[in-house]
Amino acid sequence: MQENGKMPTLSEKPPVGRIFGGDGENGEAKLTASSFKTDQDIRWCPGCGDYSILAQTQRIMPDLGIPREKTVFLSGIGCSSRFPYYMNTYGFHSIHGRAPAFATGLKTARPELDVWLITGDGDALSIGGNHLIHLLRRNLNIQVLLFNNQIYGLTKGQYSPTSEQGKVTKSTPYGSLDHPFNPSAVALGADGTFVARSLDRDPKHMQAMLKRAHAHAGTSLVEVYQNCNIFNDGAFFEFTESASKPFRSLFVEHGKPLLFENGKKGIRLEGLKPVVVSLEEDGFSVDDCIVYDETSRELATIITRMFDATMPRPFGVFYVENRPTYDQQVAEQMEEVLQKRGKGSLASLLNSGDTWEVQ
Amino acid sequence: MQENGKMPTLSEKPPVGRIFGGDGENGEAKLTASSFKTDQDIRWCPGCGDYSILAQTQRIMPDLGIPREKTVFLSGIGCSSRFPYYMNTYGFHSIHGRAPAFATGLKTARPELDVWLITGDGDALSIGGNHLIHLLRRNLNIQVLLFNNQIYGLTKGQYSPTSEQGKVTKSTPYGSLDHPFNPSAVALGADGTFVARSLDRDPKHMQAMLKRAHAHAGTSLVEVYQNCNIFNDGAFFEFTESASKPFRSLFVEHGKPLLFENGKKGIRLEGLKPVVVSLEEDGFSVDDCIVYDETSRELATIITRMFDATMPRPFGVFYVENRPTYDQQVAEQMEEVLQKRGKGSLASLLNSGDTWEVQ
Amino acid sequence: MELAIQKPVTSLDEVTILFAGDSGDGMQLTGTQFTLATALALNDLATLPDFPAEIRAPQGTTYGVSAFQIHFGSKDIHTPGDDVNLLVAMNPAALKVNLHRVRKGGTLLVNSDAFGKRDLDLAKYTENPFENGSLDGFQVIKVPFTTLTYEALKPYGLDKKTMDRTKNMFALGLCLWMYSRPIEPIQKLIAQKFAKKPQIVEINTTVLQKGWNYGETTEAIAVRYLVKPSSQLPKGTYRSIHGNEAIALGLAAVADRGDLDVLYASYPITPASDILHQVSGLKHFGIKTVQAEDEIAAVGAAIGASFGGVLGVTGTSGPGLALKMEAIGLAVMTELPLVVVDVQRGGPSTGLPTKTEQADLLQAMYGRNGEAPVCVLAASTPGDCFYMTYEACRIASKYMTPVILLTDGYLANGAEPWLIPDVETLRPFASPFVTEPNAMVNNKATFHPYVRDSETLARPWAKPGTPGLEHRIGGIEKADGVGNVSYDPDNHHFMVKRRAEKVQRIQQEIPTTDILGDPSGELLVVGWGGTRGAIEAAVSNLREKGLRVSAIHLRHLNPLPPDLSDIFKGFRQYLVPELNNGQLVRVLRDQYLLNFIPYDKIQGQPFKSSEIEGKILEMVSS
Amino acid sequence: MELAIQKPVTSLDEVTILFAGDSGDGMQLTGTQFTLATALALNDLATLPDFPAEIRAPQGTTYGVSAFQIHFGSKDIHTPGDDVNLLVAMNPAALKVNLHRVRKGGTLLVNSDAFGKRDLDLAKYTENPFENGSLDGFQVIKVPFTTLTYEALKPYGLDKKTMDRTKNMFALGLCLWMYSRPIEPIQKLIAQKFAKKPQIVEINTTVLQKGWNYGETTEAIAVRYLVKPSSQLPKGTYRSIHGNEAIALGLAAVADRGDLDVLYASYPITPASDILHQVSGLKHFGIKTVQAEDEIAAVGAAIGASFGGVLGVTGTSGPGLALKMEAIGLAVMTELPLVVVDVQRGGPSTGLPTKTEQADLLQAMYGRNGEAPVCVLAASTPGDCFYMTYEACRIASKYMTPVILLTDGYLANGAEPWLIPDVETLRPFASPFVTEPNAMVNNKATFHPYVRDSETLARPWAKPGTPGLEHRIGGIEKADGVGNVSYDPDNHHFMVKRRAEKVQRIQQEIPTTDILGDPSGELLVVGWGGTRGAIEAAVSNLREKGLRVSAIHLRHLNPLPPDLSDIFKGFRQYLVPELNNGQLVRVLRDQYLLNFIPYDKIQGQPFKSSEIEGKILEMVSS
Ligand SMILES: Cc1ncc(C[n+]2csc(CCOP(=O)(O)OP(=O)(O)O)c2C)c(N)n1
Ligand SMILES: Cc1ncc(C[n+]2csc(CCOP(=O)(O)OP(=O)(O)O)c2C)c(N)n1
Ligand code: SF4
Ligand code: SF4
Ligand SMILES: [Mg+2]
Ligand SMILES: [Mg+2]
Repeated sequence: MQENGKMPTLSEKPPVGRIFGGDGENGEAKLTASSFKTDQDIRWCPGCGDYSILAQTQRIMPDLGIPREKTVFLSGIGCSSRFPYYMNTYGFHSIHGRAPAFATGLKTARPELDVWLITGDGDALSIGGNHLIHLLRRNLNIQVLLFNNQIYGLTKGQYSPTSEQGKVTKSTPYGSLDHPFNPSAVALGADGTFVARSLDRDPKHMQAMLKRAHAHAGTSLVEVYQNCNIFNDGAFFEFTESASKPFRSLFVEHGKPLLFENGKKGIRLEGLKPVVVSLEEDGFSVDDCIVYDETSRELATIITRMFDATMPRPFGVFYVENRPTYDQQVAEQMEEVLQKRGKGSLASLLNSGDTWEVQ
Repeated sequence: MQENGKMPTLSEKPPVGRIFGGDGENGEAKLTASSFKTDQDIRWCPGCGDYSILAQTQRIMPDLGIPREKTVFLSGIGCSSRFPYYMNTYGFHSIHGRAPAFATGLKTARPELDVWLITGDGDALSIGGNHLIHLLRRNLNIQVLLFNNQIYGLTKGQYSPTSEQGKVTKSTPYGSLDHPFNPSAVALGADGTFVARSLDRDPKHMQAMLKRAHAHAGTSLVEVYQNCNIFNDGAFFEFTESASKPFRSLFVEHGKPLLFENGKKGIRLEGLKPVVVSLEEDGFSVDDCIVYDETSRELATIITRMFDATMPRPFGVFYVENRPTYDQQVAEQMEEVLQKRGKGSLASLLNSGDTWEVQ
Repeated sequence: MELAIQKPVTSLDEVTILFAGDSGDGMQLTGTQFTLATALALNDLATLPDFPAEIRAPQGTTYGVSAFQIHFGSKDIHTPGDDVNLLVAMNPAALKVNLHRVRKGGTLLVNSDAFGKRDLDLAKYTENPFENGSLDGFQVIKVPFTTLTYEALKPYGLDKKTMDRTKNMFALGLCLWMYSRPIEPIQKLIAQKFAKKPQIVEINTTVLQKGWNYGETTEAIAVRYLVKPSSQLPKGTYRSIHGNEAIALGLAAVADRGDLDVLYASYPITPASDILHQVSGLKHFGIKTVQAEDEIAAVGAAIGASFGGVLGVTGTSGPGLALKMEAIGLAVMTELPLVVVDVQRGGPSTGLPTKTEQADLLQAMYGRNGEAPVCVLAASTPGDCFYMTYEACRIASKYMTPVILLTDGYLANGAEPWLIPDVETLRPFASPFVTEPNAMVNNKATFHPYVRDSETLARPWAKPGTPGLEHRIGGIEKADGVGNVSYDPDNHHFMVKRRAEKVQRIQQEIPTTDILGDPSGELLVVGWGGTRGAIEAAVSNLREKGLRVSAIHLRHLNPLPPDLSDIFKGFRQYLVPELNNGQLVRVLRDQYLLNFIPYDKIQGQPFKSSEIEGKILEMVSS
Repeated sequence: MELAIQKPVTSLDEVTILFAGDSGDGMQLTGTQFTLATALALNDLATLPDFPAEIRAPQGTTYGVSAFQIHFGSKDIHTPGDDVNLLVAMNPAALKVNLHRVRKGGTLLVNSDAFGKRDLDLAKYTENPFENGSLDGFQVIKVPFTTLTYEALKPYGLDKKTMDRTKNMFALGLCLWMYSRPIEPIQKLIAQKFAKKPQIVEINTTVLQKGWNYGETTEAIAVRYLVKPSSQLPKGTYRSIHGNEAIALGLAAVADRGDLDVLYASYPITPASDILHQVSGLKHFGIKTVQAEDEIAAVGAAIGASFGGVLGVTGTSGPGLALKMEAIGLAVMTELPLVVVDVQRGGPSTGLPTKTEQADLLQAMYGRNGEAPVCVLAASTPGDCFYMTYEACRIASKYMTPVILLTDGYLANGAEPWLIPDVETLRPFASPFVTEPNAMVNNKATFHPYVRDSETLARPWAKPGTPGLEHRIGGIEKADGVGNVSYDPDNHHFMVKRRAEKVQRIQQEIPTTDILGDPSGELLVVGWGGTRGAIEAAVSNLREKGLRVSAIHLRHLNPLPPDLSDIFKGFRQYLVPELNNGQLVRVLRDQYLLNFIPYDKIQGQPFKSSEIEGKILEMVSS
C-alpha cells in the first residue's frame, strides 16, 4: 500500500535498556546528526534552502542532550512544514496556520517534552498570525523556526505577507499592493521574549541561533531567511552571498558594537534613529557605535526596523526577556491547587452542594 | 413579529432632493448628533462606558461633513459590537472577530464610503487578532474603535487578552496566567499607521481622537478604555477619575513636552528608557522632557510601552504615518490597467488563445 | 406552623410555577431555593431558567425579564411544564412577557407595589392590565411585596436598595406556604450560604418568615395546595444538576476513573461557557484548562494534548463548532482521540444565542471536508450529560476517534434531580497507551502507528516520551499500517473505508435501545437530545389513554444503534419531533428508507408535551 | 510530407495517449500542443494532466513524474480515456508509475537513452523492465530521444541542459506523425509563442521535424493511425478550456453582462489557486481581487463587498470551505448574495491535495450551524464551469442568497474543446438594487430591509450611498419585514421556514432535466459534477448494446430539480456513482425514499467509463 512499494527500514535498535533514543549499540547514548534522520525520501526541490535548515537542526540535536523520544517536531502546512517527516523524533504535520495552537495544547499538557515548531511565512504570518502572536504573549517554552522565503512555496508561488510590495506573482500580475510585515517587529509588538533571525546559507550562524533558541525558556522565534529557488530565487542573495553579504548584513551580538563591512562601518544612534557611519571616513570610531544589548526592547525595536536598502539587514539574537512560561505557570498552579485542596475525590465532588435522600 | 410589538418610527424625511441624509426640513443638510440616533432601544447595561463612546461619536459626526448614507458602521460580536444598531447610517453587525475582514472587502469594493469599525478587546485581539494586524499592515482607510474593557462582557465575564495577569474571573478561579497584549504595541508591531488611545470618561479627549482618526488616511486605531461596570468595574478608574487621573494619566500631544500631574512632572529619556522626573524637586525643567513627535515610530514604541504602575499611562495620538492606503492603491491599479488595456471585451476574452473552427 | 391547618388544603398531582421579575430581582435564586424545598419534599421535578439575552437590560423593561420555571409532582415529571399554574410576577414587564405561558384559570401572584405609571411605561403597557380586562379568566392575587418587605425590615434601618433586594424572599415564603412546603430547610440554607454575614441571614429569614405568615393571615388566598411525595423515585442520594455542570463532573470522572489526564480547551461562547467555568475549578482532579484565543485554537490545543497522550476535550456552541471542523478533520485523519461538546443554540449565524435548538446535528455529522466520519452522541437530560461525557471520552480513547457530544441550551441550563451515581459502577477505561514496538522491519523492532486493533480498528496511541515509538503523523493520507504519507489510489480508498468502518464499529458499545411502551404498535416516536422529557410525557400520557404509541430516544447518532431496523418493523408510522427544520429525520430516511415524519418547532424553546401529543393524535386518528 | 503515404495507415475511432516524464521534461507543454493539433484535426477530445504532488521532486524519481493524458476520436468523447493506447515514457519512473494505465497490447514509446543503471535506481527498479518480462504483452518501441535530439542540435553548439529540454519536441513530432497529424500548426504555434526568441523557435522546430521524419524512416514503427474528424461537433469557434479558467471567464461575463461589479477574494489553495491567478488578470473588466490572509478573511471580504453592493465571490477547496462556513451562515442570515466556489480535492483533512474527489457535497449542504440552507450547484465539465459560475452569480443576486458552486480537481485541471458562446445569448441580470424606500411608518417613507419579493422571496438589496435606505443588518435573528433584531419565538420559526422556502424557490430557475436515453427503462444512472463524461460514455455504450439504461446529470443539488420525482417513476433501479463514500445518494434517499444504490470510487482519480459500465451490468443482469 505504500507509495514507493517499500517498507520503511529501521534505523534504530529496539528500545530495551536504552537511556537515549540513540543509535549506538547496547543502548548507550551516542546520538549523532544521523540519529535524527528518517527513512523518508526528502521531497523538497533540489537546491531548496530547507535542506540546510534541516541539516543544521540535525547537527545540533545531539549537543542539546535531549533524548529523541522526548523531542517533538510540529508543523503547519507548506513546503517547510514537511520538516517533521525528516526528523527521527515524535512528529506532527498538522494543518495550515494552526501549529501554534497544537503546540500550546501539547506543551501545556506535557511540559516535559521538548517542542519545536516549524512554520513558513504564510503559515505563521498569514493564516496563522493570530495563533503566533498569542503563542508569543503566552510564552510557551518552545522553539519556533519560521522559514521565511517571502513566498507561498507549496501553492506554487503567490506573494506572502513578507513579500515586498509591488511583487509580481501568479496572483498579482500587476504587482502586489499589501505592505509587508516585518516579522521581528510583529513578534516584539506581541511581547515575544526571544526574537532572532538567521540565514539558510550561513550554517554556523544558524546553528548558534538554534542553540540559543533552545536554551531560552520561553517562546523562541527564529526567523530564517530561506531561498525558494523555484518561486523566489535569490530573494536574500544580497544578504547571503559573499559578494554583498559584508555590505548588506549586520550581525548583532550582545555586548558587542554594531559593525559591518568587516568592521569598516558601524551603526550609531542619532537620537532614536540608527544611522550608518563609516569608521574610516566620517571620523567616528567603534566607541561611537551602538553596543548591542539584547535585553533592551527599545534597542531591539529600533534595530529590527532597519529594513530598507539604506541600512544593512540585521541578523542574530535581537531580544531576550526572562518571563515565566505559560506551561510552567500552569504546572505550578496545578500543583498549588493540589496542595491547597488535596487530590480531588470524585465521590465527594459528585455529592457536593445540596443533596437529599430518597429512601 | 417585532419583539416589542412596535414598528420603527421614521426619524427622517423621504430622500427627495436631499444632499445629505440630514433631518432638516426641505432636504438641507442640518445634521445634528440626534440625526445619528436610531429608534432602537439601547441594550447596554445602565452605567456602561459604551454609552459615552456612542454619544461622542454621534456628537462629532455632523462635524465630519459626511452624509449619513455614505457612512457605514461595521462591527463584530460583543457588547460593544451592538453599536451599529444605534447609528442611523448603514450598519453591519457581523460575526465574532471578523469585522476587519468584512471591512476590507467593503472598503476595497467601495472606497468612497466612510467606514467605521467597532470592536472589543476580545473581538479584536482574541479571535480577531489576525484580521486586525492584516488590516493595519494593509492600511485600509477606515477608523477602528477598539472598546477595551479588559474583559469579555457579552459572555459574562471571562478574562480577555488585555486583562492583567492573575485576574480572577469565571474561567480563572485561581487567577489568569496569560501575559496580556499591549494593544498599541501590537498595532505598532503590525505597521499600523495611526495609533491612539482615549478614555470613555473624557468626552472631549475622545471627540478629539475620533476626529483625528477620521482625518487620517489609513487605518486609524483608537483604543478606548471603557468601563464594564458589571464584570470589570473600575478597571480604569485610576486613569479616569479626578482624584488619580492627574497622577496616573499622561496626555501626549504632538510638539508638546510630556508632562503630567498638572505640569509638575514630566517624562525624560535616559538613553532609551523613559523616566519620570519631577520638575519641582529633581532639578529638571520642561526642556528636559521629551517633546512628543507623533511621526516617530521609535518614540511611539517607547512611550506606548509605559504600562506599569511606576509610570503614568499615556493617552493621545501616539503615532501617525503617511502611507498609501490599500483601497486607494487598488483603485489606482484598476485605473492603470484600464488605461493600459482598455475596457475588457468579453467576446475577445472568450476568443483568446488558440481557437479553431468547426464548420 | 400550627396555623397551617387553618386553611383548606387541596391535593394536586403536579404543579408548574413560574417566578418572573427583573434581572435584579433575584428570580434565579428564588427558583433554586424553591426547587430545593421541593426536592426535599420528595417530589419529582424539572426546572428551566429563562435568562434575558442582555447582560443587564435597563430595569423594568420587557427584555430585562428573568424567569425560572419549576414543574413538580407526585408522579413522574418529564419536563419543566407546559402551562403554568402560578405565575409570580415581580413587575409589569414580567407579567407582560410571561402571561401567555399561564394556563386559563391559572393564578397570577403579582407585586402590586410595582404597577405604577412609570413601571407600566417601562414595560410598554399602554393600559393598566388590571383594569382593561386582559387578565380576565385568571385568578389574580395582588400582594404589595415591597411595602410588606419594607415593613418587615423597618427595625433594621436598611437602605432602600437592600430592602428591595430582599422582597424575593417574601415571595418565596408565600409560595412555600401556598404549596405546603416546610420553611426550615430554606432558613438553614440561607444560614449556611451567608454564614459569614449574620445580618444578611437575619434579614432574609425574617422576610421569608413574613411571606409565609402572610399566607396564613391574608384573606386574598383561600386555599393551600399539597403535592404528595413521589413514590416512583429510585432510592439514593440526590442533587440538582444542570447539564453544563454534569459535563464538568463527567470529565472529573474520566480523570478519576479513566487513568487519563484531561485537558479542556475552550473559547467562551453562550451557552457553553459554563463548562469552562466549572472545569477550571477542577485542577485538583488533574484537569488542565486553556482559555484559547478562538475556537480553532481551542480544538487545536485539545488535539495537541491528545497527541501528547492527554485526552483533549473542547466545548463550544454552533458557530464555534463550524470553526473547529477543519481541525476535527485532522483528528479524523491522524486518528487521535478528541471530544467536542457542542451546546446547541438558536441559529443560523449568531441567531438566538441564549435560546435552545437542535439544529447542529447535520453539521456534526457532515460538516467537514472530505469523508470524515466521527462518532456523534447526544445527551438527553441534564443528568445524562454526565454519563454521555464519560461515554464520549471512553469511546474517543478506545476507538482513537473524535466524538462530538451534542447537548443544547435547554439541557445546559435546565436542572433535574439527579441520583448521584456510585463511582465504583463507572467502567474504568482500559489503559490506552502502547509502550512496545509493534512491527519488525529488517529484523528490527519498530513502531507502525497505523496498525489496527482487530476488534475496534483503532490504531495504537503512543505517548511522546516513550522510547522506540517515535513516529510522525499528519493530515495527508496515511499508508495502511506503516502510516507514512501515501498518495496511492487504492490505499486511499481502503483507508477511507477503514475509517468509516472503525466509526461504524462503535455500534459494539451501544446498549440495547429502550422502548418506552410496547415493542410494536401504531406509531413510534423517535427522538434525540433534550426533547426526551417532552416526548416521554406525551407518549406516557397517550398510552394511559390507550393509544398504541411507543417512543425510543437516541443517544447514539453516529453510528446509530444496531437494533433500530428491528424495532422499526414493529410500527406502522414514525414521528420524529425535533427543535429544528428536520435533521435526524433526514438521517433516518436515508438509512432506513421508511417514511419518518418530521415534526418541527424552531422557536428557541423546548417542546411542550402537549404539542407532541397533539401531533401524535393527528397522525393516529387520521 | 510526401513520405507520409509510404507506411500503412490504420483508421481508428478513438485513441488515448499518455505523455509521461519527469517534471522537468515538459510533458504538460507537449500534451497541450498535441491537443491543439488534435483539435485542429477536428476530433472530439478530452484531456487530463496529472501533476506530481511535489513542487519539484528530485529528477528521475517516481514521485516527480508529470503526465498528460489525451483521449480523442471521431465519435463523441466524454472522458480523457479509460485505458491508454500509447504511453510515451521519457524515463523509467514515468514507465513505472503509468504502466498500469496502458491497456493490454498497448504501445510503449520509451526514451531508451534514459534507462541506465542510475535512472533505474532512481525509479527504484531493481531489475531492468525490458529484461525481466514485465513488459510482455505490450508493444515496446525504444527510441533514443536524447541521442537523436543531440544529433539534430549538433550544429547549434548548445549546452546539454538546453538540448535535454528540447527532447520532448522529438517525442511530439514522432507522435504527430504516428497519428497523422499535420506538423505545421505546431510550428506556427512555436513561432508565435517565442516570437521574441528566434533561436528557441528554430531549435524547437528543428527537433520537432526530426521527430516527424524519424517516424517516416525508422523500422521500429510499422503503422500509422488515422482518426477521422468528428461529425458530431456543433459548428462554431472552439477553444480548449480548463475548469478554473472557465470560472474566471464566467466572472468576466457577470461583470460584463450582469451590470454588477465583482470582487473576488481568495486565499490560495490547491486546486483552486488558479482561479485567483486568472481573475487577477481581469482588472479591466472591473473585477477586483483580494488575496486575503486566510479563508475566513476571504469570505469576509466577499460578504463585505456584497454588503457594499459589489458581488462578492470567493474560491477555495475543502479545508478552506470548512473555515468559511461560519461566515456563510452570516450571509444566510443577512441574506446577502455570495458565491463560494469549492474546487473539491481528496480529503479528509489535507488528504490528497492534488487529487480529485467529490466529497464536499454534504459539507456544502449541511456544514453550518443552525438551519442555514444555501443554494448548491455543481459544474459537470470544464466548459460548464463557465455557465455554472454565471448561473451562481445570477441566482445569488436574484435570490439574495449564498450559492456554493462545486467543481473538482478533475474539472479544474482537465480541459475540453469548448464551443465559445455568443455573449449576446447570456441573459443579462436584472438590476438588483433598490433605490427607493419601501414602507411608510408614521406617514414617513422608510426602508425595511426584510420585506420580500413575492416571487423570489428575496429581500431588497440596498447599496450604501443610497440616501434614505440607511439600515442595519447582522447575524442575530431578524424580524420579518422591518429587519430589526428579534428574539420573538414565532418570528424565528417563521424566518427559518422563510429562508428555507426562498432557497427552495430557486427551483423556478432550473431547466427541465435532460435525460440521456429513454425516459423509462430498467436503470437510471444519477450523477453530478465531474463524473458526467464517464457516466455518459458508459450509458451510451450500453445503450448501443441494447440495454435499457438512461442517465441524468444534476447540476442543481439544492434545491434539486422539480421534475426528478416524475423521472424516477420511469425506472426500476437507480445507480448513483460518486467519487466519495456516498453523498448525493444520501440526499436522494432521504428526499425520495427510493433505493438509490451508491457506487463509489475514492482513489483521487476520476471514474473510468468501463468501471461504471461494469457496475451497471452487474445491476441489470442480477
Ligand atoms: C486551510 C488551508 N488553506 C490553504 C492551504 C493551501 N496552502 C498550503 S501551504 C500554503 C502557504 C505556504 O506558504 P508558506 O507558509 O510560506 O510555506 P512555504 O511553502 O513557502 O514553505 C497555502 C496557502 C491549506 N493547505 N489549507
Ligand atoms: C465564533 C464565536 N465565538 C465565540 C462567541 C462568543 N462571544 C461573543 S462576544 C465574545 C467576547 C466579547 O468580548 P469583547 O470583544 O471584549 O466585547 P465586550 O462584550 O467586552 O464589549 C465572545 C467570546 C461568538 N459569538 N462567536
Ligand atoms: S517550492 Fe520553493 S520552498 Fe518549496 S521546496 Fe521548492 S524551492 Fe523549497
Ligand atoms: S456587560 Fe459590561 S461591557 Fe457589556 S453592556 Fe454591560 S457594562 Fe457594558
Ligand atoms: Mg513561504
Ligand atoms: Mg471586552
